[in-house]
Amino acid sequence: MKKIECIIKPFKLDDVKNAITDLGVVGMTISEVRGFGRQKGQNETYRGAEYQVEFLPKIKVTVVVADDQVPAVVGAMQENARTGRIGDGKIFVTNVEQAIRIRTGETGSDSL
Amino acid sequence: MKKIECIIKPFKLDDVKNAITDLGVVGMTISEVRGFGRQKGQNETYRGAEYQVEFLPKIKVTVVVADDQVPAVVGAMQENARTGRIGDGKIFVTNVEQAIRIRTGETGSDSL
Amino acid sequence: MKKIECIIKPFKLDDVKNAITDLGVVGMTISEVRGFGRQKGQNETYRGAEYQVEFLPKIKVTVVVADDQVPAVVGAMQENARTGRIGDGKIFVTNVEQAIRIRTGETGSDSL
Amino acid sequence: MKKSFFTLMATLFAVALPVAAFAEDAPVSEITYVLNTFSFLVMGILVMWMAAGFGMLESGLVRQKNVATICLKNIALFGIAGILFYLVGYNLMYAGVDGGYMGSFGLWGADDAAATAGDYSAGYAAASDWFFQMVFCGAACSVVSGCVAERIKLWSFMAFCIVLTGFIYPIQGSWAWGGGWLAEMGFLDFAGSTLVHSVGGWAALTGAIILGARKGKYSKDGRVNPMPGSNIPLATLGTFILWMGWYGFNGGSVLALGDAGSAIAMSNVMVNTNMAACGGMIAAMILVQVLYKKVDVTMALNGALAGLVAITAGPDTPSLGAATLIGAVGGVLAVLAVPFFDKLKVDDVVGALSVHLVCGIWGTLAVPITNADASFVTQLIGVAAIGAFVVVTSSLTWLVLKYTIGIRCGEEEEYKGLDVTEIGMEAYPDFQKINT
Amino acid sequence: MKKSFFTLMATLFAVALPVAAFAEDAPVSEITYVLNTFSFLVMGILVMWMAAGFGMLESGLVRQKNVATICLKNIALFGIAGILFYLVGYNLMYAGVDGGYMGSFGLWGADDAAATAGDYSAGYAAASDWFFQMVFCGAACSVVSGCVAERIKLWSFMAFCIVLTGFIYPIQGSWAWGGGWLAEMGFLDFAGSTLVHSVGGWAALTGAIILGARKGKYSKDGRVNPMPGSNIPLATLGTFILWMGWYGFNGGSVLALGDAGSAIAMSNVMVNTNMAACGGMIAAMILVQVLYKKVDVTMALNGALAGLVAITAGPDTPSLGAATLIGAVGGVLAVLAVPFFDKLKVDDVVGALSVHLVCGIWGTLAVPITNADASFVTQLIGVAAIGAFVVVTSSLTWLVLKYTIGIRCGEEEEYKGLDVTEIGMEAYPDFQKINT
Amino acid sequence: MKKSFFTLMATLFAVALPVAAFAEDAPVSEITYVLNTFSFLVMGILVMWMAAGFGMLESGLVRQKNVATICLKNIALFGIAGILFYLVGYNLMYAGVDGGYMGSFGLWGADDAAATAGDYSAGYAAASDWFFQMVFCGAACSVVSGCVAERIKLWSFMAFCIVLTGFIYPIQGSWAWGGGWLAEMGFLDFAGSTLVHSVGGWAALTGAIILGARKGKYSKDGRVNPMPGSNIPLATLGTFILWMGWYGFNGGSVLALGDAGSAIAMSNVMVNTNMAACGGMIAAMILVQVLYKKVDVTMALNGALAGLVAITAGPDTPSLGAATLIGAVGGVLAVLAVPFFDKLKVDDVVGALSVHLVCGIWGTLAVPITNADASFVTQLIGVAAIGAFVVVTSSLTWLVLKYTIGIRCGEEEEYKGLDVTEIGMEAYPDFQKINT
Ligand SMILES: Nc1ncnc2c1ncn2[C@@H]1O[C@H](COP(=O)(O)OP(=O)(O)O)[C@@H](O)[C@H]1O
Ligand SMILES: Nc1ncnc2c1ncn2[C@@H]1O[C@H](COP(=O)(O)OP(=O)(O)O)[C@@H](O)[C@H]1O
Ligand SMILES: Nc1ncnc2c1ncn2[C@@H]1O[C@H](COP(=O)(O)OP(=O)(O)O)[C@@H](O)[C@H]1O
Repeated sequence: MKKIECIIKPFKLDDVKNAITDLGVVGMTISEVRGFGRQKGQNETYRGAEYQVEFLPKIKVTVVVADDQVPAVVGAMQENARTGRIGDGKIFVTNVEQAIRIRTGETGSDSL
Repeated sequence: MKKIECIIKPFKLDDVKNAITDLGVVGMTISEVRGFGRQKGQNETYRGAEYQVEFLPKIKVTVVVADDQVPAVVGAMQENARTGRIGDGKIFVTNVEQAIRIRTGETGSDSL
Repeated sequence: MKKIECIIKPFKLDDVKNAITDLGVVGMTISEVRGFGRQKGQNETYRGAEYQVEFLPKIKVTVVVADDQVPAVVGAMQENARTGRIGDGKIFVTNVEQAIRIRTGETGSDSL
Repeated sequence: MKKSFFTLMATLFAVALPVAAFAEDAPVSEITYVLNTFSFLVMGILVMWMAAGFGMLESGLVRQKNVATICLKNIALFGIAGILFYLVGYNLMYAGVDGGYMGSFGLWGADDAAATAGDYSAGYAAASDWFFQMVFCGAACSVVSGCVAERIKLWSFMAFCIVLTGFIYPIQGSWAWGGGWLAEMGFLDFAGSTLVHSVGGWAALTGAIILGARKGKYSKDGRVNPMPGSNIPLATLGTFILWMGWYGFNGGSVLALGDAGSAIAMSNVMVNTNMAACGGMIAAMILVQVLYKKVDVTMALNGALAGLVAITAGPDTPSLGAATLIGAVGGVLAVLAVPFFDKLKVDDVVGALSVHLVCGIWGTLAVPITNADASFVTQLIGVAAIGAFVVVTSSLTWLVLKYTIGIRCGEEEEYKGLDVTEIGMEAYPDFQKINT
Repeated sequence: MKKSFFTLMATLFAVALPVAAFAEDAPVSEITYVLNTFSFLVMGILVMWMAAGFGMLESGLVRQKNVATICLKNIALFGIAGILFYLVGYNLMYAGVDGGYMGSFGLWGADDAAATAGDYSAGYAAASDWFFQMVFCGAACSVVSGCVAERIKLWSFMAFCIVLTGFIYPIQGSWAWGGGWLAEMGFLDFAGSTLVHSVGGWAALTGAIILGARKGKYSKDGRVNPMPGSNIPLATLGTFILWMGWYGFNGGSVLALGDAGSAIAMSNVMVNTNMAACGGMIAAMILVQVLYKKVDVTMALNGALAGLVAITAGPDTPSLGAATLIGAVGGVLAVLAVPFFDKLKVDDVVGALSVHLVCGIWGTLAVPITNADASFVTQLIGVAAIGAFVVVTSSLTWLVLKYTIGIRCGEEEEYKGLDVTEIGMEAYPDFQKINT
Repeated sequence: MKKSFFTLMATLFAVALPVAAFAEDAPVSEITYVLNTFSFLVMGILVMWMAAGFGMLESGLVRQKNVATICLKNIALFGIAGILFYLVGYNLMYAGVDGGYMGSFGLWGADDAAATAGDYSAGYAAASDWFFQMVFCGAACSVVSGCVAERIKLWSFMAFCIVLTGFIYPIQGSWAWGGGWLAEMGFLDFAGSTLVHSVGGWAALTGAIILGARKGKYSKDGRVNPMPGSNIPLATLGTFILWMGWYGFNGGSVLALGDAGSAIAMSNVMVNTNMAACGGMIAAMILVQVLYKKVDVTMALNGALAGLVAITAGPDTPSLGAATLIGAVGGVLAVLAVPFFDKLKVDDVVGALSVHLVCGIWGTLAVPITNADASFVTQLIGVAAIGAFVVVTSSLTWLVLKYTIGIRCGEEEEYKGLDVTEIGMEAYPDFQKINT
């Protein structure tokens, strides 16, 4: 099994979620993160002083899938999170040694 | 060393924390996440319009432990996070190549 | 590529960020987490009842880098997140099998 | 001839018993003059406070990414109302209307020469009257901001407020309260179900239609996607403030305090105002429980406001029971109107149309039920005439703005929220938020 | 014979000097009538505003998962109070009590015929009096909601409010303010330390006991687990609102304004009310600093309210210094009572018992210290009789509700929060929250 | 000789026409006495409410980690003001100043013997006057808390409040309102642009300088690092509250209501107060749009307050247009002063100096523009003398505190926030926050 972590622009969440559930993925976990990268925040003024927000709001979608599903899921993510503008985000794939469903104790791909 | 990530129902946090500290784990890191899966959110009505909350609040407990502790910790997590109802969550185990305690520079299992 | 996850005291974020960008790292992702460990929270009183905050606010800095950058980045993190007092945090390194830049589809180190 | 005269008459007829100590032509004593003035000031302050109520209600009912902007709009519009009512509004509404269609142009200035010379027949200090009328003008404008929230450009909204407070509101206001043609027909609107609330409602309706719905509010398949308000306690506070301010809104509209008859009328008006709010809220609560199985707080709040709007056209004549029922019908109408407007894809962020427009009409038409001096037909004419005038003039204004400076923010601005894109700040920068 | 008569007498004795322009049998002038009426209205609006104060205080002191529900309860109970006080409460409290144990049943309606005919001996417009009395009834009810928060079912709470505002409150109220047996004994409670605050407190106490504590509040080993309030600025705002409203609560309870004696009394009452709040707050701050080494804001807020409750039974007679001390003792009592109730495992979410019950009793018993017309024994009888009555009737009500529709939410509901489970919405949906 | 006398005179001259029913030596009627008293009470309540306004404004403009502390400070200082004004302040300000530099020491107590004996020449109940003056004292103190927020120790701040409300404020207050030397020179400050607002401003300025800026506010390279306020709706609410309260602040400072002249004056004062707020806000909005391309809400709020401060020295004489312009200049000054103080590295968290100090001075100097009885030189002397006195006395106080109990929190305390370190609680414990 592999863990696919995908950092996206928040408003792309719905598209990404729909694309991967269409591939048969039934579960995923998301979290709010802040990203630093090539994309720069807007210059803002507060009470006459300029400043720049460096860390921009992003959403991280984490989904663990069986090895054979990786290419499809990664492809769907890339396609659906894309706007073509700087800051679209990254996808990282790591290996998962074990997965367990707490409710049933099932392990491996069955547990996903 | 292994990283054990455990996604649980928020109200199970205390039980899980106590169970794994009883096993001698002295540190862990938690974060708020939102989960999508078989468990469905309640149907809600806001100003006459129905909707469903798809992403439900979960807590992710991350704990890095020495290899030999993995079975015990995973077992304790599963037991203590379980309610038997859909949505209890998952446990994922991945490999950690290196761990360092920032304060002292210790590495490996000593750093945990 | 390796994923370096570094759990630090929130007020060290700026130092850590500057140190690793000085090493040429152009992107990173941060998130708010809560840490449990040797460091104990203050004893507080609310309406006459004592209690202790067990989970303390921490920031997790996640950065994926090419293998050869790992020692430098880990070193910079350790140095700059250090206060010498309990609770300074940990650095964990794991392997990343694949990385993709969503915008361009570049993969591997090019995508970081 | 001002609002005061007509309403005073209404009050007198309403009380329906000879008021011994009061005769229309009796000289006004200094003490009566002082009390009338003080009543205007104190009640006017309460009405001003409603601007804060609208601000908090709307801040609570928009999403967090638009909260700072709605705060700014709500306080800015009150400033605009003050300036415009001074520059043009007051005189357009009250100076020399004489049964006609509008007053005259000109800066307003206080003239208290007669009173300082010992002749108190004006009844109150000029500025106290100006103050009381100005805050009503502000209230009409507050109705609009919530309805068109989360997508309108700041300065375009400000421009609309200028037209509304400087021209649209005062011109139609002159017809009834300024002693214009509607007043001569016998149209009765005690404190403004039509003149204030439905005027704001019509202006908001045209704005909401011309702007279009927020992106994502209505799915192509006809589904309505709720966009829950970000801060329920603020919305509740806003409703409490409005409820409180409404005692001044309606109570002060007795326009006098200097004699027992006025004091009695003011007491009755305030009590009826309270009962209508109670009736509207409780009716709304029961209805949402029945319809949706849960009590939506925002609907309860809307219900209370609906009751308040409904009673505003005639809080002087009903008994407490009748006032409760008038309010309750208002509450029911508001609850039903919310999905109705959604069906029409008219996106009203805070329920302003359901509350102010629908119940403003209902309240005006309900006056004849308890007031023998009111005629249903005349009431209907008033509602229709004012509605038509406001729809036409405000549509025109919105369209001119649309094709000149533009009224709607871009899609990305809307997604990111107006706070960051329009005014460059966040309402709650230190908190982690869920992007919606 | 109404509150007015007795309190007026108290006021007169208090002033203790001949009031030249005032004699009990002198005809009431129109202007006196107007001023008395206006005082009731303005002060009544301030008391109504306290409902918002309670709402904000409680919204700030519950956890975020129960905030929307507490907002709803607070505004809904004010609506219920209005309706019930009209349907039964007022007459039960004031109509034909004549030294007895309750008034009569029947809808209330204004009768101002005498005044409109030129006889002002009633002293004020009927509706202004009704309004002022009604808002007090609402206040008693507000005390309950905070204490039983975070675990009570919405509609069961509403049902209790109906019984409290329609029956329990007015019946006991008739004993003193309605001219019943306690009034005849000479029991003095100027503005309701006992009649309003301790009544709310007793009703809350029985509710808290019968409901039981929130799950997790008390560990088996006897430890108290704090459940910190979610929004301190709202709690602070609520306290400011209550402080402001209390000027009306106590000041308006002079029940007259039409002569110099009343105006002087009202001024003294307001100043003493302020001093007691200052004393209570500063005393509480110092005490928590000494006891716990830090100043808990919520205790400072409770301290101010404790001072206000304490002075309410007799704000007319103390000097400023005495009023400060009476308030300070209240503040100290409140701070000490919080852990005391926790020791008894009575889970009072917002400190309502410490503030309203404990200090309500203290304030009533403190009246004889500065008021020669009050007797300690009579005060004690009043406190005990009303306490016994409210404890019995409200326990009965809670128990009937418990064994019929149920009063307590299920465990999971409680864990998830009443906002999501009972009313299906979140108070702050756009914010990330820490699950507690 | 109290504020009342001088201001009354100012009012009379201002009205500039013979007021028939009023002659200085005519006996005061009971009804005039009652109305004057009631005006003090109602307007005083509005001014008290401003304490809540400051509290909410400041709660909204500090970062979340210091919110609970600022709440506590704001309510606690109002308690201290009440107690100190009773213990020393009032008599130091008003008792036997006689053209001198201060009154006398001693507890204040009401003396209404003459009025109860039928002689109403005092004009109002003693306690109503005390109340009205006390709330002004509280307002001066509120100005300080926002400026020195986020780094000052709680109890050191409390200690400063004691000195300010008990000594500094009353002594300088005696010079003009107490009938001291400035009053004899003809210095005019209707409601306290100088006596209240700039006094608070000077005290805040010395505090901000002696404390130093918040860590991280100014980079070594001269850059200003914004530290955005955590809750814009609260800041907006606070501004609305202040705006509302200001009607009482200025309106009540007519110090009378018992005759037509006073009622007219009060009406004019309130209307001008409103116009100045409108002018200040709209001018500030336009200026920030031009300067920074976006409308910073906090600047719009500051602009409204700047207008209010500016008009406060002379709201009785301008026309509406002039009042709007005086306010607009205030709004412009406030917007420009914010970066100016930042350039000086004077760290003013909420803009208190720009609003209260700068515009307090501007407003006082602007009085002669519309008031022929005012002399520019005298106004300048008053501003300078009071400024010098407050700068010296408050610097001394801050320094004594600094070298005894210390005034500034440690670096780590400041980083973590005063809420956790100073008072041991969080303002919003259930929300996830972004550490800043
Ligand atoms: N090396 C990295 N490690 C972890 N996260 C990264 C890394 N580089 C970028 N990110 C994440 O990806 C987001 C987008 O990166 P950015 O450089 O702004 O644009 P792009 O991906 O289009 O080149 C960042 O905001 C950050 O969250
Ligand atoms: N493939 C997955 N990858 C990552 N997280 C998952 C995955 N499947 C489920 N989860 C997480 O586990 C939670 C529980 O899953 P769910 O399917 O609802 O119930 P159960 O685990 O009882 O089958 C989800 O809310 C989600 O956070
Ligand atoms: N085994 C672990 N797994 C995951 N996170 C850990 C682990 N041990 C510690 N942490 C994280 O590191 C933080 C610091 O650890 P702590 O034991 O308090 O201090 P120190 O690192 O100085 O020994 C904790 O708050 C927690 O977030």
